[in-house]
Amino acid sequence: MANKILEIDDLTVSFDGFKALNNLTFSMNEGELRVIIGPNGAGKTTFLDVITGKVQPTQGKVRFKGKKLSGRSEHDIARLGIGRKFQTPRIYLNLTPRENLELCCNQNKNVLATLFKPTPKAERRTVGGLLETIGLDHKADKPAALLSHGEKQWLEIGMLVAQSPDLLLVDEPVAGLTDDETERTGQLLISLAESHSVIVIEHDMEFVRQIARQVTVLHEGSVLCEGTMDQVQNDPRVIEVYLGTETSITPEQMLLLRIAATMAWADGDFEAAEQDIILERLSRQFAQATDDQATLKTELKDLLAKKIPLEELVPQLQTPAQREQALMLSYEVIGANQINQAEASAYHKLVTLLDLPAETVSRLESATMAHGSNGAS
Amino acid sequence: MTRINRRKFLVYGSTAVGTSILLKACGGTSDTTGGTTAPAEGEATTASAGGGGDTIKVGILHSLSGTMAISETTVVDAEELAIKEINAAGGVLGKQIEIVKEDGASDWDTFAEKAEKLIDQDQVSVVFGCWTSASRKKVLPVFEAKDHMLWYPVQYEGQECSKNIFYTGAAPNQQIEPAVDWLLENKGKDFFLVGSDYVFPRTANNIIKEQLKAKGGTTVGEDYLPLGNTEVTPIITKIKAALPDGGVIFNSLNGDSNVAFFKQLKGAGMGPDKYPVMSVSIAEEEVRTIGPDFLKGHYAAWNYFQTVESPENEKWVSDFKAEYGDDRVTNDPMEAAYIMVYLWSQAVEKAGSTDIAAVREAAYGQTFDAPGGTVTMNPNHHISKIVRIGEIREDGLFDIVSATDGPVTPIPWNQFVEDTKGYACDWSDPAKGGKYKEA
Amino acid sequence: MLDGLINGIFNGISIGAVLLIVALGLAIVFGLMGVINLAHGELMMLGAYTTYVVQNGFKSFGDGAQDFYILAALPLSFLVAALVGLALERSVIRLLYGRPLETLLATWGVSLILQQFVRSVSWAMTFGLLVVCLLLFGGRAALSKLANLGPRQKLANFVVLVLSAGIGVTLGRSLNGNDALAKPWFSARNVDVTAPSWLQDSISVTDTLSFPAARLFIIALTIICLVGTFWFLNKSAWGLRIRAVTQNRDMSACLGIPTKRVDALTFALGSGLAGIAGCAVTLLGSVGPNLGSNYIVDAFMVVVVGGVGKLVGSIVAALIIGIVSYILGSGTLVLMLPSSEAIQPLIDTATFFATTSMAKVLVFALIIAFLQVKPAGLFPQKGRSVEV
Amino acid sequence: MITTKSVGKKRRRTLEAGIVIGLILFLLFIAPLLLTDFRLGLLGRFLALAIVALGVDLIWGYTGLLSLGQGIFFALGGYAFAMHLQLNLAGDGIPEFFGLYGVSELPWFWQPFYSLPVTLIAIVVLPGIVAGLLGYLVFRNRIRGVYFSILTQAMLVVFFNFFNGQQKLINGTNGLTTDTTLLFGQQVGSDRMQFVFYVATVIVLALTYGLCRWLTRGRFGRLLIAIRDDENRLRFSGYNPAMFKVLVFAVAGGIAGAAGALYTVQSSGITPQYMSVAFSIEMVIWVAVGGRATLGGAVLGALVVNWAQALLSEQFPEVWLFFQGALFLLVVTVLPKGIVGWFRDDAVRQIRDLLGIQPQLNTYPDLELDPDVKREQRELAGK
Repeated sequence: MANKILEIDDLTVSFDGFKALNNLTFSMNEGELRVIIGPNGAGKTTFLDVITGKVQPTQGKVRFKGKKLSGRSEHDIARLGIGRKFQTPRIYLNLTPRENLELCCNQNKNVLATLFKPTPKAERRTVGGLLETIGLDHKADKPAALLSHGEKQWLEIGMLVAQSPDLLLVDEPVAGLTDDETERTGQLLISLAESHSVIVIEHDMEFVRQIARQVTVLHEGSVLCEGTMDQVQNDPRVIEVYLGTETSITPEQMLLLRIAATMAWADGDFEAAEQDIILERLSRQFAQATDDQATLKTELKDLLAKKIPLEELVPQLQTPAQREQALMLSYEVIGANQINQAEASAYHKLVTLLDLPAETVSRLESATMAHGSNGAS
Repeated sequence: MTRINRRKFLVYGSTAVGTSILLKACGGTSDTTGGTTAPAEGEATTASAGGGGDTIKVGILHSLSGTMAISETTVVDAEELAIKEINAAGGVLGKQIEIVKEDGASDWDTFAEKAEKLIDQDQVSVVFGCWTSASRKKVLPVFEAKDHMLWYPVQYEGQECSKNIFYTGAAPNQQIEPAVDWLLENKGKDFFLVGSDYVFPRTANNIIKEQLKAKGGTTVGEDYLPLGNTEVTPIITKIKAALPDGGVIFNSLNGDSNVAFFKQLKGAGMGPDKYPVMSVSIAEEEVRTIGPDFLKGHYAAWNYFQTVESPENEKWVSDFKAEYGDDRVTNDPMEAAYIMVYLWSQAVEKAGSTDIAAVREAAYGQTFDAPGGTVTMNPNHHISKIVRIGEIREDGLFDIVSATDGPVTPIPWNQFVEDTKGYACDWSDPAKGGKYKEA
Repeated sequence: MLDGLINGIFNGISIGAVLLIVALGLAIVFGLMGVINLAHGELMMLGAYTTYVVQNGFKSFGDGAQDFYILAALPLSFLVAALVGLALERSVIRLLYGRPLETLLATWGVSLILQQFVRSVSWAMTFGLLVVCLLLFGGRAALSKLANLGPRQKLANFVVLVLSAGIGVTLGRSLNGNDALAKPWFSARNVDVTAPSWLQDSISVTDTLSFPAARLFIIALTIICLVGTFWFLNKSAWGLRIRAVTQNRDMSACLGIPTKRVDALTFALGSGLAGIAGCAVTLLGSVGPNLGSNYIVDAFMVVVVGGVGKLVGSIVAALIIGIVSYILGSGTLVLMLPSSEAIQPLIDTATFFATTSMAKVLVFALIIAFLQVKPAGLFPQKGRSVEV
Repeated sequence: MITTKSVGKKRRRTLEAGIVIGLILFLLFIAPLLLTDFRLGLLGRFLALAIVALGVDLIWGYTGLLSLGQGIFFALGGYAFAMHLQLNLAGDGIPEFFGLYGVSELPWFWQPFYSLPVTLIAIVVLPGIVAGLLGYLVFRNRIRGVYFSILTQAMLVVFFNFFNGQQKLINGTNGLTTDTTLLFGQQVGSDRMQFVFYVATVIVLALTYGLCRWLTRGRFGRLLIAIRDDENRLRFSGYNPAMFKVLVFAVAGGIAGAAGALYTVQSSGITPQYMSVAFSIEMVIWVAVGGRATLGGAVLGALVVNWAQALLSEQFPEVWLFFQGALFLLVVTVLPKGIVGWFRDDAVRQIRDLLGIQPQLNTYPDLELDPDVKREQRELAGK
């Protein structure tokens, strides 16, 4: 109980009848980094609004460290130790980054203290340190209006940290950032997660993969599913809400594809062309009509873009038939181009893991060769 | 307490003196002796101003913009006409009169500010001006502190008699009281009092209430509209409730509100037959803007109407129309304004200078054959004049239904109000002054 | 008693109707466009003066026509006010969208100018203005056509501005010498608008119960304007565009809605309604340069209490405010209270506020108190869009 | 780097202090020699108005609260002082205007104003408290922006009608005149007392300037700006903007009160006119003209506009409103930063544009010359 930092049960928020959140139940542990994904209109931002007290729940409870939040005002909640970063960076453009940070760093936020107490040395130092961390030390005393979009994003994250909250709510931190900015933002968040509990709302899957441990998927105002990135990604409901259309493959097929993919990825990165061929073939395995193949191919691009060790995957195969199929696929995959050292070893590993009878293996291999060749023609 | 005061006083005093020495050094006109002896200096400067130069400067201080501009601009016309005539006839003391015109902008502070400017900056020898009592009350201290001279042309509530102001409009006993008497005789004993929410109506109605008490009438109700307010439905309801089967309405509304009041009174089907309205702020000018349709058959009390039959009046009206156009009308405040310029010039001629004190002395007893009949300036700074009651006609002019035989002597301190009962005013006699108990 | 009640309700409604017709235009401009138009009252005033001019025009046709000038005056005052509003939007408001506080100040300035304009407008002045405009725009056009001054363009324009202004002013002043031309059209004096005879009297239902014709007319007019506005906003194509733009300017722009034109139209509509209101109030009150300033604050109160952006809110608010201020101002409250010792203080307070001016105080105080309970007015807008 | 910056700050501070003191000395000792009594009187009054302007700048320029009701507090201060003076004059009787309305004994709320110290405190504290209360009611409900403005205007109307209507309590429309009253046995209207008030005004103005400077610098000042720019964001940083706004609004109210008192005694009395809608809006335009969020601008604006009004309305009374209206328009459209802001930011550039002189762009022919790039290189080298 004690180590739950945030508990939400049966939360409903409705604007004029439209339910932005619908009997949502959610909880997370102290020190956890939780990513919340979900298509537009899933209620992600409203979810944050409720936690931060901007929107009052129509029904249901929100508990932060066991304290009820409903009825408290924003600043009150913020003082309890919940910090929030907004979707579009909201910083004070007429103030310098240093001043922005000092504002948030101020520990005693009542009127008179702010008026009479000079900024203590300690806070100055913290601010200085923060400016270093977010890489704005050389622009510390220019008006924040002059910062680039990325710098603004960081500044706001910095403000969040300066506030030294226990729970950080971060709304789309990498929206509109360049790749390496995104990269660095990711590292920043991960390092923050060591000392804080963090909730990140994000669209960018690449980024989510980079940072995600636990993922919660929101859909139409309630939790669709929760779990590790892989579990979530394999969940067809998620695939459905995300990609809209019903995908053409079952979880079992997905598993097979994964194994194949792992083989394919075995020797590290491909050229785009090679990747394309592989996906081409894989998709042909599971779809007949050409346009289906096309769509499946794009789906796969997303879904297979992550490496998972074979040791995890293989045991999930139930029937021998599946194992055989897995083998065939993999063989075909590595057959796509000259087999190199890495692939060979990976393949052997697979075979051993599958531990099919030797003759079956050879039979399948030959068959695949034939099939593959005329498939290519 | 007193010690603190004294110390503070010393501190302030020293700064004042300190700098005022500087002032002296470079010929500044600041007053070092301080306090109440300002008058001496005021006289000196203005006297020199009047004497010096080949013209005599006079100030005209009315609202040329804002709510009151509606009425006050007409008065300015009358004053300028009089000055033009005097100049044409050779001016005063052989000098032409030069006008310095300032805009009070219907804002009482501006009045005070401009009054100071006219006196200190332009060093005029007299100021003609003000319409609303509020503006007069605001400039009064200025004229008293600087012991200068204001001539005030509008009928007012009385209860005032300043050494530095000459009032050529009607005192209450020259307008309100005769009107009330006439109504009691001819129209009924139940009065409803309507007024704008400012000093003249409020004080006037206090007087009327006292008078009714004394003369056996009854005040069935009273109400006040904020200046410029045009939503009079509630008042009309009140009148209906208070006077279900008719009675007298005594109206001291000012400016815009009159229009709303009469339009909606007629709208409510309350005609002069059952609800005769006696107005004290509605003259020819206002009748035109309200529209005779709505006013026909109602009454007004003034000292002068355009329809007065006298050679002086015919001449004046024709001169005025010649100057400002045939569509213009003359009215009481305009006549009073016209009168006061002449009375002042006569006083100056008699005094032989524009020295404030001398002119003041000379003013007492001055008479003038005004359009409305001969008027005389009394030692109490008000003028004796005939009082008339008029009924409004189709054409927006008045049928004079009653007039006093001779001029009525003004009584500034009202004899119906407890506080001022038995008081009088006489500046010709230093012993008596502004408010003394009559034997 | 019953008559008293009916009378009370009627009077309340009729006060409300005036408030509403005055506030209607404001509700559109403020509610839909978020523009604080303090010159709204002056647009009313223009409407009123138009009525005055029209009336004088009809006078020449003789008495028969005199009774119907109002019918011509209504559309004309709408037109005049709308045109001025259009010009205002094009020249000033346009620059200030999304800066409501600035619009507030700018429109106040405009209101001052308009007031002084009707006071001192004369032929001399009109000529002066015309000359300025001709020289200014003509000069600019000429400049941009004839010479390509490149960077010096601004300077040139500036010079043209100064020159034309100078010429215009001097011309105006010289013309002022001629009395006929210098004579102001209206002057600071109030002008006289006499309602048609059929609107002057009252229509009596029973012998104790009678309604002023003018009031009935205004109520009817208000209803017509309401219906018209509703129809325009909800049924017509432009109405649809207006609503679209007010909900999401950028999106509408992307969809090819000419937002600029829509803004102009909306503002013109609001101003036009002000003009009609101005025409209507001539039946009740005086017509003078500061006619508008007597209404503007009340009008804003109506809109705020009703909830911005909701016409229905303004309607309800206007009626409530009207009835309340009537009940207070006419002392009806005092009469309704049973005279018992127990509530004597209550009665005293009631009587204390039972004068028109004190009633106004109380009504406004109540409004402020009400906004404590419902800061967003009677019909607030909900949803996340409201914040931020 | 920090040190150099702080040094720069210090220099700016001392410079500012120098200027302020210089101006004070000028107003106290030179101005009286240059101006006639009348002009000096005007100056005194305008300086009093400059004090209000400072308050308005504090709440509008820095905190973004456009109050159209400062007249309330201005008038309250004025009334407080005027009541004391009236009582002084009346001695142990009651002010004579009461007689006209048949009021025989003093209304209770007049009692405290017998004592000067109480009055002097009330002049500032009373409006401050009223402002605080009104502010609390409004801000607690997060009524912001134009709603706040309209609401303050409504409050103004309430107060105006109330004071205007209550003859029996505070002499209604007439208001209270002060010129003929006595203070320290001196006639308030006398040249000498007027000069004393002039001196007092200058001093109070200086003090107020100091106060506002103190409030607007440092963390509190930054917070005000933050409130102006994005109040909601501030909530999520754990501040409660409402309380800050209440405080600032109350302070501005108090300032207005002091100004009102000084203005009243220098313009021969107070009337409800001080609470007219127009007057309160004018206060805002002074600040706008001078330049909001610059204290100097507020003072400058008040003086310039009022001086212009005085002169113009003397030269051509009829057209003053035209000028005033045009002023509103110009400031908002052409000169949004006000005079001071314009000189600080755009003056040079705009005049250059006007004259069509192209500014020489400082581009770097070689990226290596860009100071930022250089610095980064240095850092990389350091690593």
